[in-house]
Amino acid sequence: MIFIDFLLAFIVGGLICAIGQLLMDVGKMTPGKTLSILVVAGSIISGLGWYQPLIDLAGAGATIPITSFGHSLTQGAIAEAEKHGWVGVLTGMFEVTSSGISSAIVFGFIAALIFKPKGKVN
Amino acid sequence: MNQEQFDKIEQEITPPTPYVKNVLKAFLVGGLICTIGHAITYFYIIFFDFTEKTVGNPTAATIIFISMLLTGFGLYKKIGQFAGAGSAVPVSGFGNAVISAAIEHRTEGFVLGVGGNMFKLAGSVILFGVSSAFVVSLIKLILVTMGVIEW
Amino acid sequence: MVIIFQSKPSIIASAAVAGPLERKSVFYSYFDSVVEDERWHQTTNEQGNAKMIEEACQILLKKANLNNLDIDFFLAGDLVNQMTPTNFAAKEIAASFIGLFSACATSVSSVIIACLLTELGASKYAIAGASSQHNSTERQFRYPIYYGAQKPATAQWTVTAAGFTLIGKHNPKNPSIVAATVGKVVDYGQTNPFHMGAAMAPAAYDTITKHLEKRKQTIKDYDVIMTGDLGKIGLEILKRMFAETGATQEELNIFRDAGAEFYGEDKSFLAGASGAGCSASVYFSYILQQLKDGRYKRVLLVATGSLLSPLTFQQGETIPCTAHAIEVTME
Amino acid sequence: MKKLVLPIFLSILLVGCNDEKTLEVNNANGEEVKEVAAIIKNEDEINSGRAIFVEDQLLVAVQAKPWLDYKKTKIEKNLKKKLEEILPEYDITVSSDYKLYWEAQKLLKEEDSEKVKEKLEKLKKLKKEET
Repeated sequence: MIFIDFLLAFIVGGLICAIGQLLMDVGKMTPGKTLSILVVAGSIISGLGWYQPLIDLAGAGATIPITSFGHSLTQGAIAEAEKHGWVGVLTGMFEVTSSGISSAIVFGFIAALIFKPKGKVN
Repeated sequence: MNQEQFDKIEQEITPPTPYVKNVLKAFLVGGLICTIGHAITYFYIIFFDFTEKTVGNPTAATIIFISMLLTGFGLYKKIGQFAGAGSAVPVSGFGNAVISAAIEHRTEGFVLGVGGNMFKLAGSVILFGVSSAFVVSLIKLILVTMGVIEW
Repeated sequence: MVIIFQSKPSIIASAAVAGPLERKSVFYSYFDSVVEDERWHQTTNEQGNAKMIEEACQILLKKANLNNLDIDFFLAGDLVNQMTPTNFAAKEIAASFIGLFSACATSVSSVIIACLLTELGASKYAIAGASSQHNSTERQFRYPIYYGAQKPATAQWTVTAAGFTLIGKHNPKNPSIVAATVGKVVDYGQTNPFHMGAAMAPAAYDTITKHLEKRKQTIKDYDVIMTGDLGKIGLEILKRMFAETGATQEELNIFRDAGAEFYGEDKSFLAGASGAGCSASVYFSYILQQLKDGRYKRVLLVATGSLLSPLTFQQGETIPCTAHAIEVTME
Repeated sequence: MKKLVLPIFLSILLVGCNDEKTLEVNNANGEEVKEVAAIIKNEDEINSGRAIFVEDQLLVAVQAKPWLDYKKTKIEKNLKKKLEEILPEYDITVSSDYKLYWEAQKLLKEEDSEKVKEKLEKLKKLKKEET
């Protein structure tokens, strides 16, 4: 049973990445543009209420891809809008920020302290 | 040599993008990163006080920490060349974009260099994430106010 | 515009230095110096680039048995913003200096100007050349070094290398520059910065055909026509362009490309090498050596450059390209 | 590689379906245990469950079949409703969260009912936590 759980994480996560690759290759998009589109897609899917079931199904397969970033921001805004109405739409986003941003900032700062760029070949 | 002649030659000689191969590689590596993330999820649930709902944050932080080490030793770049979106789409790719820019601009100092350039690649993700969250929740609020849907 | 040099200025001496990764180059044995640290033991990559230029010039002066007070002009360029590494190196060299930017074509455009100054009698000795450093160039034109973006098979690898020559009055013992073509800017509407070969090939084609036409030569008059850094795919495109206009297979074999050959068949460098230092280090080491050894009598060196910046690319502009050629002979 | 994944996936799915449903309940008065067991057994979507009785509290931690996880909030609500109908006197907590399922395993072995109660309160608090 636990094996299927992991398999679902693998398949769902892999599929989201495959969609990203298609956007990059077929749509001829830069990585930045691809990620932006995926985040917006995650936000819309979340607004429709389909992202939480995806997380329930695939676990990290749905929370690790960048789409979950749009989901958590949207859920934050929606939850606050439900509580405080119009003002909540704005304040909600400050309450729920993805830990991805804060940890990227912290680790980016640490990395800048300890690493130096070197031109290694692929 | 006119434009059409050249375009024809250029298209004939330029190797086609290996779509199927690239998508498969992205699927495998992306899936693998998510599977590792899933294992980390279980680790935090079992050994710490996290539920399935709250475990997302420590998992993302851990993945980004691993991403920092791989980025700093120049390995993430190699994974990226192989996997494409497979390593760019997971949150580790977001971390890589932030961390690589931070390392790169270290020589210009911590304020203007690291501070000013950290989000030069990943900033768009935050911009579109926050903006679309705003729009989506606004639409939902309007629809609820109009009585079309419920929360 | 084709220039014929009546006095045939000579390449008195030359020097090529390269970074650690360039050990993998097939031209490795021709380089004068290879440094273990791509920053040349400096704090920043840009300082490393400047140090690399200084070292190349020092080797050059040593070979020619001169010191920097003998140098009238220093003509060079690189790929970093406002060519600052070259500017800083010029401070140390202390000769009259003009910074040049023709992207990767700087290696040849600097030699052309040095030849003109020599022909004019204004210069006894002039240093001309170009350099590029991988890290600083990647940051300038693309992404941070450690960013994991997938490069397509058409992408090229910017080399860490510098090539410099000392141009002086005609000397029959040395290779001489008899003619040059200053290229126009050609734009066939290519927009992909990871496919520079395709953007630059038409510029090379334009310059080569003009040169041959004005000089009343054919491809076969040359032992080798070496383009700068079209890469493997760009070279194929150039060859096909000549094939379409009637070149035979035998003639096509005369075409070579420094970028396509630089790293041999190593797949990890994708379509091959690029950068101002690529053509400069190959031309001013390997090619000149072949001329001196008498294996080649007449070569055409065509350095190509794509004149884009990250700004123009992001604003959706096409990539304008240029190519400059020098005809070098050995008596 | 992709061709391989589907057959493997399907075969595991089939093997998974044949698995016996596991149900563990801590020692308590027989009648209620049987009722709870019967309800969980009738839920096809549930793969395994653990029930903890302590005084007037009942914790039911279940694991849905992995491929049905997407509707686990619904499964959870459904089960809670059914349990509340037959056991109205109990304060019932139903969860499909793996954390609660995992901790329930430890509670099964715990003899001291005071400790069980303490732990249960903590779990209920954890369950309410949002991201």
